[in-house]
Amino acid sequence: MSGTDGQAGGGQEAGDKGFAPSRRTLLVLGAAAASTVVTVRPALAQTAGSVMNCEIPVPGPQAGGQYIAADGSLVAPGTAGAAPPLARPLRGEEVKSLLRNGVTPAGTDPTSAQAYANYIRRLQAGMSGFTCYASLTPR
Amino acid sequence: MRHRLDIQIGPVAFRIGSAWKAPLDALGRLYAAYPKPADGLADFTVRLEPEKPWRRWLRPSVAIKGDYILPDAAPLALAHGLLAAEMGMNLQMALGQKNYLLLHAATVEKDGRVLIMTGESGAGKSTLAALLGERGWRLMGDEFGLLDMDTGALMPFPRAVSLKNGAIRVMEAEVGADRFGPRLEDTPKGAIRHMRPNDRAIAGMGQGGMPSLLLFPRFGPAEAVRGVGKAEIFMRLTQASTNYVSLGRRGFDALARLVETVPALAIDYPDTDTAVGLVEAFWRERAA
Amino acid sequence: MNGGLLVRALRDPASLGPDTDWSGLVSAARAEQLAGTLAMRMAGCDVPPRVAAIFASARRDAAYARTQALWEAEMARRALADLDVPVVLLKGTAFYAADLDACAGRSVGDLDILVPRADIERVEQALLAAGWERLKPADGYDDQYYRQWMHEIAPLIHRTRDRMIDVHHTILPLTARPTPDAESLIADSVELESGLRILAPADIIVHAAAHLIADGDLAGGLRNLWDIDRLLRQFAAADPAFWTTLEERAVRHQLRGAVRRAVRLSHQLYATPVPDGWRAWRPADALFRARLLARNAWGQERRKLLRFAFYVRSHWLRMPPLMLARHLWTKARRGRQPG
Amino acid sequence: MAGPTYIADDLYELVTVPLDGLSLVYHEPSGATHIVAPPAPEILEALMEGPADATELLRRLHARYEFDGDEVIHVRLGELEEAGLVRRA
Repeated sequence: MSGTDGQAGGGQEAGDKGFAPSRRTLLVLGAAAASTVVTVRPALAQTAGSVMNCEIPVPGPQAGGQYIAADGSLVAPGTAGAAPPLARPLRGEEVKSLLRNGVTPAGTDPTSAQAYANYIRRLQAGMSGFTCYASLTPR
Repeated sequence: MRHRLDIQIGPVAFRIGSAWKAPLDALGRLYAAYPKPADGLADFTVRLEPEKPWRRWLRPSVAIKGDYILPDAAPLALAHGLLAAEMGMNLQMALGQKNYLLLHAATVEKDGRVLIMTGESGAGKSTLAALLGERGWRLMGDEFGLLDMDTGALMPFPRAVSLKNGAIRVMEAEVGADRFGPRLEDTPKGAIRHMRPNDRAIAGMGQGGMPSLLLFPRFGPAEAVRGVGKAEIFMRLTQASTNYVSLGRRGFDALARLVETVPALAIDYPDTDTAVGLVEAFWRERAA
Repeated sequence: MNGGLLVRALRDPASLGPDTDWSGLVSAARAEQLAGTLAMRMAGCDVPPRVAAIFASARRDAAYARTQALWEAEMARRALADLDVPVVLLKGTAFYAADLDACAGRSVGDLDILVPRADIERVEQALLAAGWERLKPADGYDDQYYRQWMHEIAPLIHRTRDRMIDVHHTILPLTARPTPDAESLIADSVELESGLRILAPADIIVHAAAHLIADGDLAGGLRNLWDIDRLLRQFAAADPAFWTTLEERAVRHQLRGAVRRAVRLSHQLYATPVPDGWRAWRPADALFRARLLARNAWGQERRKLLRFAFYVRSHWLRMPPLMLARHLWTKARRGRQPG
Repeated sequence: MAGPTYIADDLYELVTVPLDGLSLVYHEPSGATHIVAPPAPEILEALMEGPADATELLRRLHARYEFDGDEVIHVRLGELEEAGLVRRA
């Protein structure tokens, strides 16, 4: 079965299909860290600017009042070294410059910017702001 | 809803409802030359609503709603209501369109064949397509290319071109004032001005064509051209499509066929005139 | 109100004439997550070409929903295969897995499974090991709240597929006044070919009724009620003793009132054939009916006060008053809207 | 090295398109598209002969290919398992 030439052409039928053959008989199992399977995920990223104007609350309403540690995790209010919650949600464009270039959003303390950026990076589906984050950063 | 406007763009009919008159007046002027849906029906409904009931009058803010909605979407100022309507229509396409494989791409046609330009927002594909549309090509769309999964043809979706910041001046130098919407200052994306495609683009909005060349344009410091591997093209196109995953096998077959049959190049360009020159040169080469 | 038009279209698709408000119907169906169902229901009916194309794409969406639902169930099965724990599929995924009539065109959100309460920690650990992740901070108020009072653990999400799983150990919050017999739900469940299970027919109805009437605020209720209609028709046709069994199971799970009301509403709105003794209309049924139909031709929700009343009721049902006060107080201090 | 025995999904459930030395794979049961690089296709093909544990799988691969680094096979199988292309028996 190996080494058969798969035919080009989308949508081959069963019995007439094959993977791209390895041209050499030398096979590399690869480094443990490199991935050999990439799965296509749903995308909204490129269109997001055209379809929505979005905001990310930092932190989300579930965690109102909590502070944000440098690594982006939530900690008790007043924790030393942690950043206070932001009074207003960040606009999509502000988040983009914060994540890409470390630009501190207007009216926020530059020393806290890293904590806010890390909080946003840790957002998961279902959390407030996730759709916005996902739309700003191709994954 | 208090106010209503129906618009047909390419194969898609929209019904737009609004709590305010102004956004629909602006939209109606911009789309005055477009036909109304012949059957009076809509593929998608867009609603422009006050975020809270009192926000209809008090510091009015426009929430973008409709058949399909996204969480985290922030409202826009009423002065940007036209932009809200445009975003609402794009949102319905991005989330609800399943009759075509949707590519986030600008498309133009010449001699019955289609050039597809795709890339991240800000790559300049809108401006490039708009410019080509005034220089001998037919503009098919600046935002979404609709790939017919049965025939492999690209269908037009020539909505008003959304020009941002510097691109506004480029097109103002090219096109008469009667084809522009109002200039919207200080939107979340900076200054925006919408431009109505020309009569040829609107008259041809039912006419598709077979894809013939795929370009990934990007603003860059210097002119540069690179080949792109087929697998990378496939991956980039899946990430440029909001509905690829949900279309299943049909989407896979259609996209694989596109990638296998259509040549592709990535181009960097320092200014739009260089880009137009590059496009024309590659087009002649491919056509030869 | 276009909720009414949508219900009529589902109940009697052939009754729609050429003067139908098709755009309003489509918007209402999309808003109620019933577009695929309506499209399947109206297959073969004479509709304008644009509507036919909308229905064709809604049917394709439903095919994708089916694939995704069954695949998530299969991935959960693989993750839990070594535990030797009964895994009962609930709601839409169960309808697809058993190919029940209710699955035609249906959308499916999260994967919902029911497992014995004693095994819930092992199930969660196995899912975490197989690529699912906790959604909310594990030490936060919400997780504690789930563990202490709810009928499920806090939802998990798969890190590459972005799909959620809700792991339940019973079908109502522990704080709700009825206490369903979770052990018998699992003991009487039916094994499918894959090794996964679904609830026994009468228990499927009891669960759907509990979800619709005794738990939530009836948002999206038309879809849940349509499930009940389809299921009742199918189960009653297959088993002459079904209505007697349903009554027994409803009593056993302390949900007779909810089941009776769901059956009455299904009969009223979708013309479900039901025995004489199940029809007697109660005055409050009219409020439920009005709530279910509160959707206009633009797909907007209407009857704000009525909806708010049902929202408050949903919290009231879930919690004794003192606990409700404490819950709302804690949420409010954290700057969150109740809910 | 043995560990669990793996099963690959039936060939008819995969639609594959070779592109530039990589393969596009459409997997019918999940509706997912994967882009796979060597040695993933070779492992899948070797598994299609029948279920195998890591030792047996390496034996089949060594019969056809020359390679080092047997210990990485578990990483490769883990990726394929997470993608749902192989499962444990």
